[in-house]
Amino acid sequence: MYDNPNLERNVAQQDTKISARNVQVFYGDTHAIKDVNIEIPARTVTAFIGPSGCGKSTFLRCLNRMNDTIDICRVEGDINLDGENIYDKRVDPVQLRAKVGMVFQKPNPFPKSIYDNIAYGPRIHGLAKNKADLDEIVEKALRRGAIWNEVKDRLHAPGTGLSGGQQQRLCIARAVATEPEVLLMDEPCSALDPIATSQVEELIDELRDQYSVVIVTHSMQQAARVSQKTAFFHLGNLVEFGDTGQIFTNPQDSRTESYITGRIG
Amino acid sequence: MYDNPNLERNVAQQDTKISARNVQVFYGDTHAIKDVNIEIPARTVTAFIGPSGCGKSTFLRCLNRMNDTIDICRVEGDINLDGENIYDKRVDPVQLRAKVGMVFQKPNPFPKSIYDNIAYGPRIHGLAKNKADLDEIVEKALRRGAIWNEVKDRLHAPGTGLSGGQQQRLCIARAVATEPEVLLMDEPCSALDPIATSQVEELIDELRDQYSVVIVTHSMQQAARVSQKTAFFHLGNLVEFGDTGQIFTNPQDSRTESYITGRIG
Amino acid sequence: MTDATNNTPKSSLLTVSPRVKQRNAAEARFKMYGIAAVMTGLVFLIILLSTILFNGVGAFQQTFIEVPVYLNEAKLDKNGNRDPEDIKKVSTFGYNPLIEQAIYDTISAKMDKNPLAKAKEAKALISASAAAQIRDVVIANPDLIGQTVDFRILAASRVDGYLKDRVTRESIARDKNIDAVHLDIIDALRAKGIVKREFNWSFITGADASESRPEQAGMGVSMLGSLFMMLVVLVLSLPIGVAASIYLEEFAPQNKWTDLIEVNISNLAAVPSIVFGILGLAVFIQFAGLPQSAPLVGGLVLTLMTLPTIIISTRASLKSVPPSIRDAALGLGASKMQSVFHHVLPLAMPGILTGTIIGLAQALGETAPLLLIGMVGYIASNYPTGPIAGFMDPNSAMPAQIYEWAKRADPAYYERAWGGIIILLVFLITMNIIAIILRRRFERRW
Amino acid sequence: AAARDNVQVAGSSTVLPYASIVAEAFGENFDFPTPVVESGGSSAGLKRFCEGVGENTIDVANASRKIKDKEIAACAEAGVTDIIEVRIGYDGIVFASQIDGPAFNAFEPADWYNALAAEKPVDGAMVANTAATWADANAELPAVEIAAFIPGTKHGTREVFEEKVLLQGCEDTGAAAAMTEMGMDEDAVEAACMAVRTDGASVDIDGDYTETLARIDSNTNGVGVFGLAFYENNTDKLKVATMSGVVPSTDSIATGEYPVSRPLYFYVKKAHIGVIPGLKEYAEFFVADEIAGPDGPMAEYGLVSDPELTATQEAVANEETM
Amino acid sequence: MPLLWLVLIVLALGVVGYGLGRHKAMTSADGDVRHLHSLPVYYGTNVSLFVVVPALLVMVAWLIVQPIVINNSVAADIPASAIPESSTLGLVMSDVRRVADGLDLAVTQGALTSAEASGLQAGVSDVRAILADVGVALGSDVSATTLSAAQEYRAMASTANLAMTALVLGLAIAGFVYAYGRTNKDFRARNVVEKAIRAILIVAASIAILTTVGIVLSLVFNTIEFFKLYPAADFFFGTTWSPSFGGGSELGVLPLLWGTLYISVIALAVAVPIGLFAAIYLSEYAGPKARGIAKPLIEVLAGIPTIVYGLFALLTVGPLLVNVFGSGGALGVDWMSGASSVTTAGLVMGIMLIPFVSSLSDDIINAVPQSMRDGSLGLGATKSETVKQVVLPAALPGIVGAVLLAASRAIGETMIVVLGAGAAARLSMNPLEAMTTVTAKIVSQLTGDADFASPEALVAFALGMTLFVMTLGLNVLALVIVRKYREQYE
Ligand SMILES: Nc1ncnc2c1ncn2[C@@H]1O[C@H](COP(=O)(O)OP(=O)(O)OP(=O)(O)O)[C@@H](O)[C@H]1O
Ligand SMILES: Nc1ncnc2c1ncn2[C@@H]1O[C@H](COP(=O)(O)OP(=O)(O)OP(=O)(O)O)[C@@H](O)[C@H]1O
Ligand SMILES: [Mg+2]
Ligand SMILES: [Mg+2]
Ligand SMILES: O=P([O-])([O-])[O-]
Repeated sequence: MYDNPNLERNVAQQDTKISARNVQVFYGDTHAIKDVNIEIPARTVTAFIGPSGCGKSTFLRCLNRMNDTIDICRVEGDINLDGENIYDKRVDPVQLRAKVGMVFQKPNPFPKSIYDNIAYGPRIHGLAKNKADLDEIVEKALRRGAIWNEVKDRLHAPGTGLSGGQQQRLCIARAVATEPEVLLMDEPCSALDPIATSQVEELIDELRDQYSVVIVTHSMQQAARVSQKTAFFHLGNLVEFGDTGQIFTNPQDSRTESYITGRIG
Repeated sequence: MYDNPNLERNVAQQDTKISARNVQVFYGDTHAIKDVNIEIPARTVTAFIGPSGCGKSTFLRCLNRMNDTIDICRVEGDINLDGENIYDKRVDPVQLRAKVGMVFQKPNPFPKSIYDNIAYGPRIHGLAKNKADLDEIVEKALRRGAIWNEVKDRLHAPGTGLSGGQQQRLCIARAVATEPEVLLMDEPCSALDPIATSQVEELIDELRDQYSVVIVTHSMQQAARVSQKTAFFHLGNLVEFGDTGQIFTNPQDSRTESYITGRIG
Repeated sequence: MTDATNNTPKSSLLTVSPRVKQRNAAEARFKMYGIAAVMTGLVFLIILLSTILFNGVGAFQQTFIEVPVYLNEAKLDKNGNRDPEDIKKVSTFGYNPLIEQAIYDTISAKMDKNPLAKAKEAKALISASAAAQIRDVVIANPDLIGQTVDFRILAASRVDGYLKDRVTRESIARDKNIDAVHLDIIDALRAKGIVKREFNWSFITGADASESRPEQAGMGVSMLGSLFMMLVVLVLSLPIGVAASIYLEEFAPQNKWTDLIEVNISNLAAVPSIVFGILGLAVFIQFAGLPQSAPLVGGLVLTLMTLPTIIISTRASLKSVPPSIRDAALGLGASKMQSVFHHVLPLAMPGILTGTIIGLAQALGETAPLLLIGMVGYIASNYPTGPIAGFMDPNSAMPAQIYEWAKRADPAYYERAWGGIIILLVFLITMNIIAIILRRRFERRW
Repeated sequence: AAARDNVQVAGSSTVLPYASIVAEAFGENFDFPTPVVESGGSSAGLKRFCEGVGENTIDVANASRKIKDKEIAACAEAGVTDIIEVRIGYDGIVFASQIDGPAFNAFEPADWYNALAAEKPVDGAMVANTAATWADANAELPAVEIAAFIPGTKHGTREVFEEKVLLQGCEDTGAAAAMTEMGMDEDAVEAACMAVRTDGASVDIDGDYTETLARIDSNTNGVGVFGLAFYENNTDKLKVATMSGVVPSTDSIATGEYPVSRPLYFYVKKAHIGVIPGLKEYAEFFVADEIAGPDGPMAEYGLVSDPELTATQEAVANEETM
Repeated sequence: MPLLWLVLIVLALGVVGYGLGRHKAMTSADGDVRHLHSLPVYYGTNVSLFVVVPALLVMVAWLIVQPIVINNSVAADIPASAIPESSTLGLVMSDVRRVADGLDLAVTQGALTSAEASGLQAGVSDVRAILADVGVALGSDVSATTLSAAQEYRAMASTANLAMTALVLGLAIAGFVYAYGRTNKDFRARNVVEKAIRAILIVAASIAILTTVGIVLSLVFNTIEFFKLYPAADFFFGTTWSPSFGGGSELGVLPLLWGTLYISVIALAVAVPIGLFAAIYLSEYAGPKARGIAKPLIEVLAGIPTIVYGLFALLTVGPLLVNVFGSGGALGVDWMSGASSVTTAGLVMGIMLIPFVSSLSDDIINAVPQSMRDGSLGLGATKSETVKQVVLPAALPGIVGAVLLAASRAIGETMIVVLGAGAAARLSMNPLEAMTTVTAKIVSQLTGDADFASPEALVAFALGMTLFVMTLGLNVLALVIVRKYREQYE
């Protein structure tokens, strides 16, 4: 049914990168995430799937404490990165976010030039020794974001003057440029054509060698293609989490099954 | 290859709704749309496909003169709606846009309540006689946007507090609420899960009875599913335009073919 | 779906439907209001500016008399030894007769018949400043004593007014300071090129003068006073205002305390400026022991007064930066501080600069608080000798100077007050242009 | 703290023009810096004068009235005990109107009392003043609306106006006697005589004479109270009225014929003499013949010079305190 | 060592510390920025902060304390007999300081050697003349006590200066050693620097608070004093304002409050619509060129001194209104008698306030994201509908801020009120009558001729306090409104 080359691939069972225990998220009185427990392995691509509004983005934003910026948002429970609680008082969210990068659901380029959009992260993290180095980082990131060809002649044009899909790729490139250990991607291919999508998927696959990637997607095909682990959310609950192959072929929960088949059946 | 129930469907050849002749669009010096000629029939769904950055959104925005709001954007050529040139001096873009509605690529709910987001259009166009009438319009639009169930209990919560996919559906509902003759939808399902997507596709199909719909999509499956006509854009050119069945099964231009097969092959 | 849209046949785009017509009329009205509003502003500006110009240009011209003055040794250096100490002992009052005589002689030489009976009557023609002017020259060059030296001296303000049509033959009928005879003399000397109206640099560069010498008064020193004051205001209020706003808007926890602070700051904007004067007097002069009448103190007081304006506008513009920009930066691992300074602040810059423009304009034109810290009155200091003196030495400020002039009895001061306003506005516009250019560079839409 | 080396003066706005003339000439003729002369009113000046002794207090206070006992007491409390009082001359107060306006040529104190009193005794009771036009106050005056612009209570001039015009008028008209008859005590009579109506016929000017002039400029029927010097500088815009039949001029004031005049003073802190450079020289210069004499620049500007100037000069030279 | 030099040296040390700190951090990371916790700048800044901040803070504190200490100890040595009658110790001390400063100046100008300066003897040499030569004027000849005290003063000051220099430099070096020692690749330099910046931000914010405290303190005592002399009920509920320095004044605040409110309302009724429409036109309709010209021009209105507006009100607008509403005017009515009236002042003040509303609102409106406008226009809304229903609500907090600023200015304005509105304190509904405001009366009572301990003078403080409390209420209201209607975009 699925065109899934990874299904039989040997998923090396590795150490846990992120583990969440009894996570609850509230927006004011709304209970958006309900008691979620999950272990996201290192050097793996984990897909979050589920119907719109089920809490995928919310949970994703918990993983690098981006929810801190929403006044009414309250997070309970433990989330550990490499065994350290990221909600600990001593944790500097800045350092956390440098490790756990994020591509937002809505592309949000800075109102600066394309070059500066990419160079910003490396600059604040001191990733480049000099200008030439930085140029190289920018080019590499744009190439990985599959947008280099389109923008190489207009690196100093504003990033906000790009098309929707181009902005999305710019934001991917921007996130990749800082070389995070974990990359959270919230529907990174939603505005991309199939070719660009496959380039991004290749990137994700490449990143898996060294980093952990968590990707939110509403395309089951994509989840099947790129991820080794899949988590299915429904109405704020983590309904099922397991190997991608197993989830798609043999879901344990009836809700998972009906969601997966709902589309196809 | 495609799961396309409409392929054999009888596409009633009807009068042209929108016709574009020699349309050129420039952003400053960038030539974004190059000499596009197209005839969009009435009561049909037309899909625009093409790689990211090829000019789909740009061309779409020409059709209801939304490009007027971009300072550096310049449009040349003729675009006729029902035989009347919409770039004519005498044409009031306001009236035009009331007829030709639009769903933007990036969801842009107003910073108002969900109810007010939907009620905004009907209010300014005087579509509701009284409060009850307006309530009805809002409910109907939200139902058509496949979001009623999720928001019916929080109609007076701000629209900006919705999830990405919910915002997208809100914007669809908002556009539908004003009952435009032509509906331009720029990737309306990009952030939607399969179920929501199919609901929106149903809506599109339903709308086709009375209105013309133009939909930009990067999902070829979706184009095949919902549209009767398909236009393929590439680097600002309209490469090919024809019946959806024909474009997908028997593309005339090699670029079209390679784009369509590029993903699959 | 309402019947209206459904049943009517397709409407043409070229014919506007009644409802749209109505809405367009509303639109046109709305736009008209906008144009009218802008026009109203501009028209008033033009009226005000032309009033100012009309009343004030006169101050930039002044009447001078060129006379050879015999520096009588018997009067100026009785001992004849050119000892500067002795020469200094002759006060300006000792010089007056020499100048009066010089004028009298010139009149005799240039007119067929000298209408003046005594040299003393020539006094009405010349400014009281002439004596000081000549005395200074003599003290600097004692060797000139005994010679006849050409001087260009200021004419009296009534004479100047006559040349500017402020004083007429009718209006002097009841004036005890000048007679018609004097005006005859002026007409005659003017024809001979001895009395001339010229551009008056010393109005721009000079210091204040006393009530009896409007012709001598200038804005220069008070302009420096304002300059030093504005330096203090700019250097303090902009950074402090922006820093305070950043803290309150971006870092402070949202609670009752911050609400209280927010309300307090807006409330400070409503505190009458004179109350800031009370505060300044108490804190800076009486408590901290800073000198009276010093531009530094003036600047500090005005800083306190300007802060709320800058804080309110800065906070408003910080608020208007979309959160997605902050999210983007934070998501990349930028610290809150970095996201604010790198992204939010530049986007808020136009509003900050607007606040600065308005705040500084207000500070530049403010008089009331200066009243209490001793910067209003007769403060005819010399040019400050250096930057420290500029901040610490007694000085006035442009608005205080203007205010002071506007109060004085001699109508010649009225003209100068308006002239001073012109200079003030030029000063203001120069100051604004920099901010406006900056603001344009920061403006963008997203 | 660096030491202050200029003389600081504050006080009466009436004295300010004269003080500025002196300060300017002082700066020109001496090596001391030009004194700083602030205005703000006699009381404000005396208040600052009495704040204490020391460099951060002023050296000289100008006043358009004599220092009050209360103020002397306050001074003493703050350690300012040795005060040198210097009378510099006299200032006349004149009544003038728009030059093209109605013919206000001659006033009596009684006219002003009738026009401006808040309440007048009528048949044994105090009733609100109803005079609407000047003719109601005196049939010989023009029958135009009363629009009087008098100095606000913040000015020393107001006191003189009340005492020498309103109170005088009150007595002249017999109103004072009537009030006493009604059983009011002396203070109450005085207060009632000097109370000015607040219904808008009389406007208090807290600003300066220029403001009064501007108001008369924009109101044909306006009558204002000015200083003599101010009037003499603006004869083209104002016409002056006689008071009790006397034309105000330096001469008529010097001889005491013109009734509404008052002495001007300045006060020097003796403790500062010898400490603040130039202070004594300034005080002496102020009352020197060249400056304060009948031919000096101050008289030229409008000051009525003091016939007892020589005595004053001596007192200053000897630093005679009050 | 002159102060300037000391400051420069500390700053120079700071710069050096910056370089060294940065360098050490880089070395500890083997020259690879990537191994550092923070950017190299932060390491550098961290060291400079430790070098400069404590040193300069101590220096400032020392400079404040030193003169007091020296003054006291020198003053203690002056025998009471040396103080002339009628003078005070303070005055003698200021003479001492002047002589000491003069001697310093003489030494720096080369008129005296420092040995000569400390060896001068009153009576022997004419100190007054020597100092006059270097431009320091003295009020009288220098007495022996003064001179020796001045010499002692100099001696102590120079010792103290030396000590301070040593201490400041020591602190700078200690700071350097400490911060430099801590510098290594794992040191969280950014956090430290950001904490320092945050401290600076907090200090800045507290200045605004301190100002408020200062204002309240400078008003409250005299206000209490006032209420001891004058019954509060009469002040708050009295309907007559007629101060008189002789005593027996009636000081009812109501007419003043009424005038303030009336004038402010008229001014805002002029400024808010004009300003708002101008802002909308400039940001939504006008081209960039027209906007670039018109906006700064309108801003000039805010910079014209208020006295000009006052004269404009009195001499132009007032008579114009009289010509219309006065007797024999265009309307044939007799509603207005003099040029000064609430309307005159209100109108002119409104003009002055236009830029307060327009410029600030314009910036805020401009900051509303274009996608909001697109959303509305795409639904077939006209520009004006978009502005009214989408843009303005989104810009509401900023606009309320701008209006508040204008209102504040209206309440605090004096000159226009004095000239344009007249001075009569009265309670009347007629907008064509003269009235006056609280602020105008604060100024005139404060600078007035009344006895300073009399209620007539103290009332100024009570007026100030009343106004303060009233505007506080107004601001609370505004805050509540903004909270309620704020629409946050995105
Ligand atoms: N405001 C703008 N200013 C300058 N260039 C622009 C602007 N908007 C779009 N462009 C450029 O015009 C071209 C066409 O953009 P458009 O948004 O129409 O692409 P698109 O087909 O919608 O792509 P996508 O699928 O990624 O949304 C792109 O190269 C884009 O970079
Ligand atoms: N800022 C907010 N304030 C209040 N409620 C919110 C906010 N953001 C999200 N929610 C609610 O929380 C729930 C989860 O939202 P979330 O954005 O996580 O959904 P999602 O799974 O990402 O959906 P989508 O696929 O549509 O993006 C939704 O019901 C949404 O309406
Ligand atoms: Mg989401
Ligand atoms: Mg697009
Ligand atoms: O300023 P006065 O002279 O009126 O006190």
